[in-house]
Amino acid sequence: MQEAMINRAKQLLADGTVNRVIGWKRGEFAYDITPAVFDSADELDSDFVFDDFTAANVSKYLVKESKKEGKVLAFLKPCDTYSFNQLVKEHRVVRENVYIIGIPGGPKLDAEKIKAKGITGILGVKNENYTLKIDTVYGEETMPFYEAVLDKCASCKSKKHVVYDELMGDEGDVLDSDRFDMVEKLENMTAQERYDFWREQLSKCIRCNACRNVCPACTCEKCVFDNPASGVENKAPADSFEENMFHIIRAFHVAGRCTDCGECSRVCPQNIPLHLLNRKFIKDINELYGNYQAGEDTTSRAPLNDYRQDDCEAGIVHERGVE
Amino acid sequence: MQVNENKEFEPLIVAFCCNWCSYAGADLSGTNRLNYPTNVKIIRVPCSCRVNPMFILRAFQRGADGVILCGCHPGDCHYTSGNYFTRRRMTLLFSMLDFLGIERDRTRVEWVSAAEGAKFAATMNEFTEAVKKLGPNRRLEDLRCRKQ
Amino acid sequence: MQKIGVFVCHCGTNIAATVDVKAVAEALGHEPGVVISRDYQYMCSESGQNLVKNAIKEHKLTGIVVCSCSPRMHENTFRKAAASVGLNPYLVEIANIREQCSWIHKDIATATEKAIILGKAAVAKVHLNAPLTAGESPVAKRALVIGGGIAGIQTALDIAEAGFDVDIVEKNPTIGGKMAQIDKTFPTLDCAACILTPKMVEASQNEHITIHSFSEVTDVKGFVGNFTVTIKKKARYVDETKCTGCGLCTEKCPMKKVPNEFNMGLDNRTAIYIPFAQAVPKVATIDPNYCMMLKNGKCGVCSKVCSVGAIDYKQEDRFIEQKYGAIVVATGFNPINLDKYDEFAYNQCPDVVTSLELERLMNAAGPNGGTLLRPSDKTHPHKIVFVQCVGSRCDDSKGKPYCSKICCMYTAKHAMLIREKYPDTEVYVFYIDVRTPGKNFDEFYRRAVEQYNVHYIKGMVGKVTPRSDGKIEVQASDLLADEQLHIDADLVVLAAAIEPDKTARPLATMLTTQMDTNDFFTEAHPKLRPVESATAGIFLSGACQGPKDIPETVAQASAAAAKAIGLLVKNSITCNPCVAHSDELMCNGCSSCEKVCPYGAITYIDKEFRMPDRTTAVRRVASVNPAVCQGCGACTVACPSGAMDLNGFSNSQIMAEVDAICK
Amino acid sequence: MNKNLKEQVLRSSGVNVLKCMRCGKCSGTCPSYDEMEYHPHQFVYMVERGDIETLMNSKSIYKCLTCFACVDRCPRNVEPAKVVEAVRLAAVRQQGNNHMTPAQIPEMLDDDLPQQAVVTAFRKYIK
Repeated sequence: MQEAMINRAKQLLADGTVNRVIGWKRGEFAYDITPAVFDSADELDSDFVFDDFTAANVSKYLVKESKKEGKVLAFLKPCDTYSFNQLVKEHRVVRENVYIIGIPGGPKLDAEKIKAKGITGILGVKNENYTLKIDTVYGEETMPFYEAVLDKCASCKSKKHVVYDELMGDEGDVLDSDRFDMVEKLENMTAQERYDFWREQLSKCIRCNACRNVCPACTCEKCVFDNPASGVENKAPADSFEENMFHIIRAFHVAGRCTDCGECSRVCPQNIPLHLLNRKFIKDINELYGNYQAGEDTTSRAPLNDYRQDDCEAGIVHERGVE
Repeated sequence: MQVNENKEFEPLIVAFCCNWCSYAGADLSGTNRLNYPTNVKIIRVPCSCRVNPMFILRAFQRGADGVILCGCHPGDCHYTSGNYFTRRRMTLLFSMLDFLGIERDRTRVEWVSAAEGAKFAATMNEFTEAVKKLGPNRRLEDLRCRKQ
Repeated sequence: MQKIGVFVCHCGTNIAATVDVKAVAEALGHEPGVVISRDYQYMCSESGQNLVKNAIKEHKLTGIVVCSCSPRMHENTFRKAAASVGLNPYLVEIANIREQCSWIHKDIATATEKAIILGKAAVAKVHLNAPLTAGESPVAKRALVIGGGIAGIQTALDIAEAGFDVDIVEKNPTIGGKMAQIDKTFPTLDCAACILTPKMVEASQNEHITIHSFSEVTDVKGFVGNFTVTIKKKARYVDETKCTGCGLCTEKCPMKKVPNEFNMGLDNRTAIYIPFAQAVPKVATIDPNYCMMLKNGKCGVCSKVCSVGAIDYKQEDRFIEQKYGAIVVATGFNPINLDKYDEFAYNQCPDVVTSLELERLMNAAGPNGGTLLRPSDKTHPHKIVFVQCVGSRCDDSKGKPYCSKICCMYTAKHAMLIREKYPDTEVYVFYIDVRTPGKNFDEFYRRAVEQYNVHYIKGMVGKVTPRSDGKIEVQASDLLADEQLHIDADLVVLAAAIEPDKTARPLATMLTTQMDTNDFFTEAHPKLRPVESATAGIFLSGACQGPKDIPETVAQASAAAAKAIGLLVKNSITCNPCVAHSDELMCNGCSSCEKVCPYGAITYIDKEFRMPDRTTAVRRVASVNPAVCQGCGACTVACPSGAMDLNGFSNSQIMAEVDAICK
Repeated sequence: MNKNLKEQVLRSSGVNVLKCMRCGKCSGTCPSYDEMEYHPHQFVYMVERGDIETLMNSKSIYKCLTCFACVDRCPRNVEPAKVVEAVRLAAVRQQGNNHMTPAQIPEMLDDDLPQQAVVTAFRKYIK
């Protein structure tokens, strides 16, 4: 796949369709892969990577990239296309300046899960019949493939590309996922249990802002939390309230816009399951206002910018789940 | 939150009222001398849709024990559609607070028309009682803002 | 440096009896920025206001807080007082310590404590108040009336009378609307054409009125005082300026089998036609669906016979753009489609007709020249059954939930006219309730019963069955006699419910006005602003706002005209300064705010920004039109970046109040 | 007026009789009108008043053909036929108390009798 992608990218560079490519390149370690922009065929040959660790969603980078001179080639996985479409809808990216190649999605791997098995010094991985062969500095190790899959891929919602100029590989379908199971489990706990759960999780927050910075919905020119005039500016969680506040407001600001790409939880260095907050909103929206998938199209009204005269009242919160 | 001499818990309630219906409804309950507790402090906003979730969180942060939002009845909004947006926003916000384990009875949306002075007073009495039962807001407070 | 004055009102004993006003003034005097804090018996009195004014002058105050009654009561009083001594009126805040404190609490200690907190919140807010100036926007001195029925004509005449130019846009080839189709009018029984057509002529001859017949509104931009409207003048294939309305073309046209909509399809017209003799403008129109020349290029008779050369087969739709200060909607109504009520056999039997069809059957200009004959065999009907409430007063699944209001009266009229002209005819009216409120209305209905011997039967028709012998069997209940009746009728007349014209809904979208679930336009206030829409500068006239008879329609038309004139006489309108505004540096251009704006006040522009690295970048940013924005604040919450804020109720002001209350 | 009976009829019919605007279209459309002592619109009104026993004792409840013409044509969606059916059901159920007991079954059993008939008998008569 990587080979084919590099070749196609080189072609498009050569025929002038695009003047640069956004993809991924390797960091310090094999599993440490970050988005990168490539300007030439040489760079592509030497650095372009596409493997089991290239989970990062590059859509957000296109907010800036699509406003530069010339067209940029972007390789988008199915989940990334939803984010991209949502950004088109919000006029944050210039669709005409991006050439999209839809590429197959995951499941991608979570290096943390491999390390949790006591496997360190990872040099590379290979998936052989769903057994993961891990090449390490200490020799080869194995583990079941699915135990190493990223959480966001384990509950994948769609293998379908909602926007692209061309496709590589086969087109998939929207999936029936179990992504709301954990939300439901929490809903069925008592308020005290939920409170304890979230206190334990959110108290780990170090406010590194990784969740915000990676989120394709968080593209504000200036975030309210960085804006002294907003009245809620703060840069470090000095109190439990601020840990809550930051995540509630962030989830609320992306409610109805979050495509559930799962990047927030993937990048959280403290492993806080932040995606559950977003999924709670998505689940509520689906149940109360009808199914809505952000990014599925570029024209529908976002649920929070819409209403029906017979919407339920806020008191419905008292009737649902467990107190 | 205030604690008076006989140690009965007196909650602090912040009420956001839209200018056209609920604030006028509150005025009417005054004109009709209908009592409700002093715990309730009203903030006037042009429309319930002006109320940002941040204001509600801010009130809890600074020590409010309950926040209630009042607007025109659906269909009667002075701005025709404002309260419909309010309803969705607050439903989702309250559901999220519930999800985080914050007591459900600390938040409420109530539609009060300019003619419903009695309903305003009754709502405030009821809500104050409900919050009183919950005790002080501990799950969503900023310790630095706690009064000694 | 802020210098704030606090003024605590006793309101006689209204406040002072339960709030220790001296203590409030004392406590608030220690708040940051407060340089003077006074209490007074009646702050709203002349001397109270002078106290405030003098303090503003003496201490050069930058803001004042008045602790008194509700701002809904005296906010304006104190704003004016402040303005009179040079303090911007929007630097005044009111703490409501009467309605929301002294009047509802009994305990002096806690009431005083609450009054102090409310005062502190007001002081905290006034610290952040900014001086606001109400903007002004000019008013285009021209009105648009959409719809040329009696409502539109009356509105246009009244506006023209006041000396303003007014355009009528009518989708049909002639103005006149439904009233032109009506035979006689209740409760006086004078002929509709006799009172309507002079008004039509008056409208066409008035120098201030321009009639755009056979035209539609396709686009509306702008806001109160400054609408830009695109009008499509549909091709009628006849040059209006040349046509003299002689009618020779309509005589010679070989295509004579076109259902005549003016006579409800009860007879035929030609492909080139003038809807009726008194049409205004009296100009021929070619129906492209039937004209053989337009369909296959073979014919051209009308062109040959036209002595002034008005026929133009190559004519195309034209679009004109015009600026208006006010728009009056007068799109009227239509009877509903009766397809789903098959128990009344409307689609099976030509002798089951609607009331509007009966109007044409009885009209001298109608298909039978004024003689009432059955459509099927052109014989005299001797037994006529009227059915009331067909599709009105229904459950939503079965029809219209409202009462169509006009049917009781026009049915009484029909019954009376028939009995007058054809005394040998028996007339039955099946009713649920007879609703005749209105001047001389019930007397009129009683006359139908008492003098004309019309059989009014309380009950509903359950089934109408056309028989092969030409009779129509009507099965109905007579509730008072507790009997089921079977009547062999010759003619059945259905009082079909009326509904707003189908063009109203897309028009409402263009105008950003609200409609109810039945597609009637919603008035700004059901009691106090019945002829205005909630959108400034858009007024409602006639049945587009709800079912109405002619007298009511004319009354509302004149009322709408008065409101429009009230707007047009102004050279400019003062805008509410408490409107939203967007901080361009923070705006993402994401369009969320636009989606929740009920007034369409937000647009987006591409603007060039200088970046910190000295490059420039073009960004899409929101821009609020202060003349359109009404200041609800929906956009401020929809905006994720907080770029959108509201004057007078800014994020920081409200948070300052929250903080002060929770301190 | 028997409140329990009224509630039972309202519940089992699922009809909101207060929606009736007394237009009489149900009776105007009813093919069994002449057979009935009480007519469809009277059923609705008498149920509203709680006068159920009178209806239960009337032969009218067996004259309704359940053709649903009234249900189809009622402008207010009141569904009079369902009210008639509910009153009929109330009558049938009430009579049941002394019609059949489980003890009687063995002697009644008959090879030719379909089992469903027994079940139906219980459903109808024991309540």
